[in-house]
Amino acid sequence: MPMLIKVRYFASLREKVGRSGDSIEAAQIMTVQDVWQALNQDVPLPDNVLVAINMDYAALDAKVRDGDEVAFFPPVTGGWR
Amino acid sequence: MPMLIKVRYFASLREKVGRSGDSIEAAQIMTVQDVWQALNQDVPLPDNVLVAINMDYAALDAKVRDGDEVAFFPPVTGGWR
Amino acid sequence: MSIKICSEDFDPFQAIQDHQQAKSAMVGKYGATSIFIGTMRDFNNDRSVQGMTLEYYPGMTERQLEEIVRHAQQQWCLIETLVVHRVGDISPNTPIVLVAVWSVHRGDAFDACRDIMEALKSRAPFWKKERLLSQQSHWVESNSDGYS
Amino acid sequence: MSIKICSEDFDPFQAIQDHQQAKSAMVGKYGATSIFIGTMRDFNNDRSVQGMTLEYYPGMTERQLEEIVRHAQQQWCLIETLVVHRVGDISPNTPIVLVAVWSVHRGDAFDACRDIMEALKSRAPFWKKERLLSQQSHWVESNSDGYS
Repeated sequence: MPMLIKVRYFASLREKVGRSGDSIEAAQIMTVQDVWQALNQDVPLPDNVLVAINMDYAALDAKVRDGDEVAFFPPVTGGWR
Repeated sequence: MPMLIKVRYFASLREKVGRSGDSIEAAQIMTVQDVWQALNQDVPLPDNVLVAINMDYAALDAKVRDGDEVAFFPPVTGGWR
Repeated sequence: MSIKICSEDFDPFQAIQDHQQAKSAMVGKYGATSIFIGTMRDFNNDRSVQGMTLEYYPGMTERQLEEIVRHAQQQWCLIETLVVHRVGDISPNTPIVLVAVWSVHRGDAFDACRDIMEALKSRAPFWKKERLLSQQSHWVESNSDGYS
Repeated sequence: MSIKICSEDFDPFQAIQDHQQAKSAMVGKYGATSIFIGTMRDFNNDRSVQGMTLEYYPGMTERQLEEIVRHAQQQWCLIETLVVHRVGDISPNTPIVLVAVWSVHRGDAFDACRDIMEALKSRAPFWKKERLLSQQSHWVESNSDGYS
């Protein structure tokens, strides 16, 4: 039974990949990094990228589960100094 | 020519001496401590007293000049914690 | 604790007063209120900034702000905390972020307010895109450190 | 810089907004506002406090507050500073002191606001007499340290 993973991109990363989100069906266990590579073969994952699984910060090698929402975004920047 | 010194007391010290101020004519050079002793012979100067000359903090052995305003008061306490 | 994300301009002083009125149990209990307001300036690194857009991650941003405030509540003795953050298109001289902390003693309010601001700056998912007078716009890539 | 001694109740939020309006050159220049409000509580060391009287030294108090703010201005990069302090008979749940600091970066505003509060607490000539529910009143003899 394939797993369904929802993917979201924010800010400059959203503009870079040209989409705000994706869906991916995974036949085997994937890490966050695997998800990126499957969806963005021609865009290398930026060094300083941040990742969240289900709205909590996660590591690039964290495993993704069925129904998870995975988000990729650049370092956060508030609106003031 | 005698010097005229104005003296003020605040808060608990004002209540202790029973006056809010004094005037004293000094024939010779006096320190802040001399001024207190001349005016309050029966009240020992409290250990933690603060002193100002002309509204600037001063030491007990600071010399007082003609026309000076000398103030004695307890440690300061703001209205909040 | 109250966490608000606003897509319209907000009045930080009204927000504080509304919060104090809503939480009537606070009356007479707090001695210290420490407040920080971050406001959009009209200059930045010598280039004239016309405005900016603040993107966020609905759901995650609120969750992270709650986590930050909860962490502060565990570290200091706080009575109430209010965080309001603006998102979307923002004009210069407009409030962007408000943090208000009420406590009995001033040390707790000062420390917690600052800690929340620093944590918010590094962990809350907001991304800033500046629009310059030249009509160019660009994503701002890093924050300055408030302690330096 | 603006230093005010009030013998009547004041609204800290109105005072801040009035100051921002009066100093129109500030508009768009500040990114950070750090505010502290000290409020009279209705309890203190487990004895019910009915009210208090804050005595001051007219002339010297203002001069010491100016000195404290001037010292902060030399240490940090500040745009504006407002200090308002209540004196006289004060009821519970009433603002006693307001310190508001405007700067470009938040570190300066945070540090200066706190420094001013700590200096004010130890050097500005105010003396507090508490009135208890028992109708007794007494001079408070020492301050707590905000850092502890």
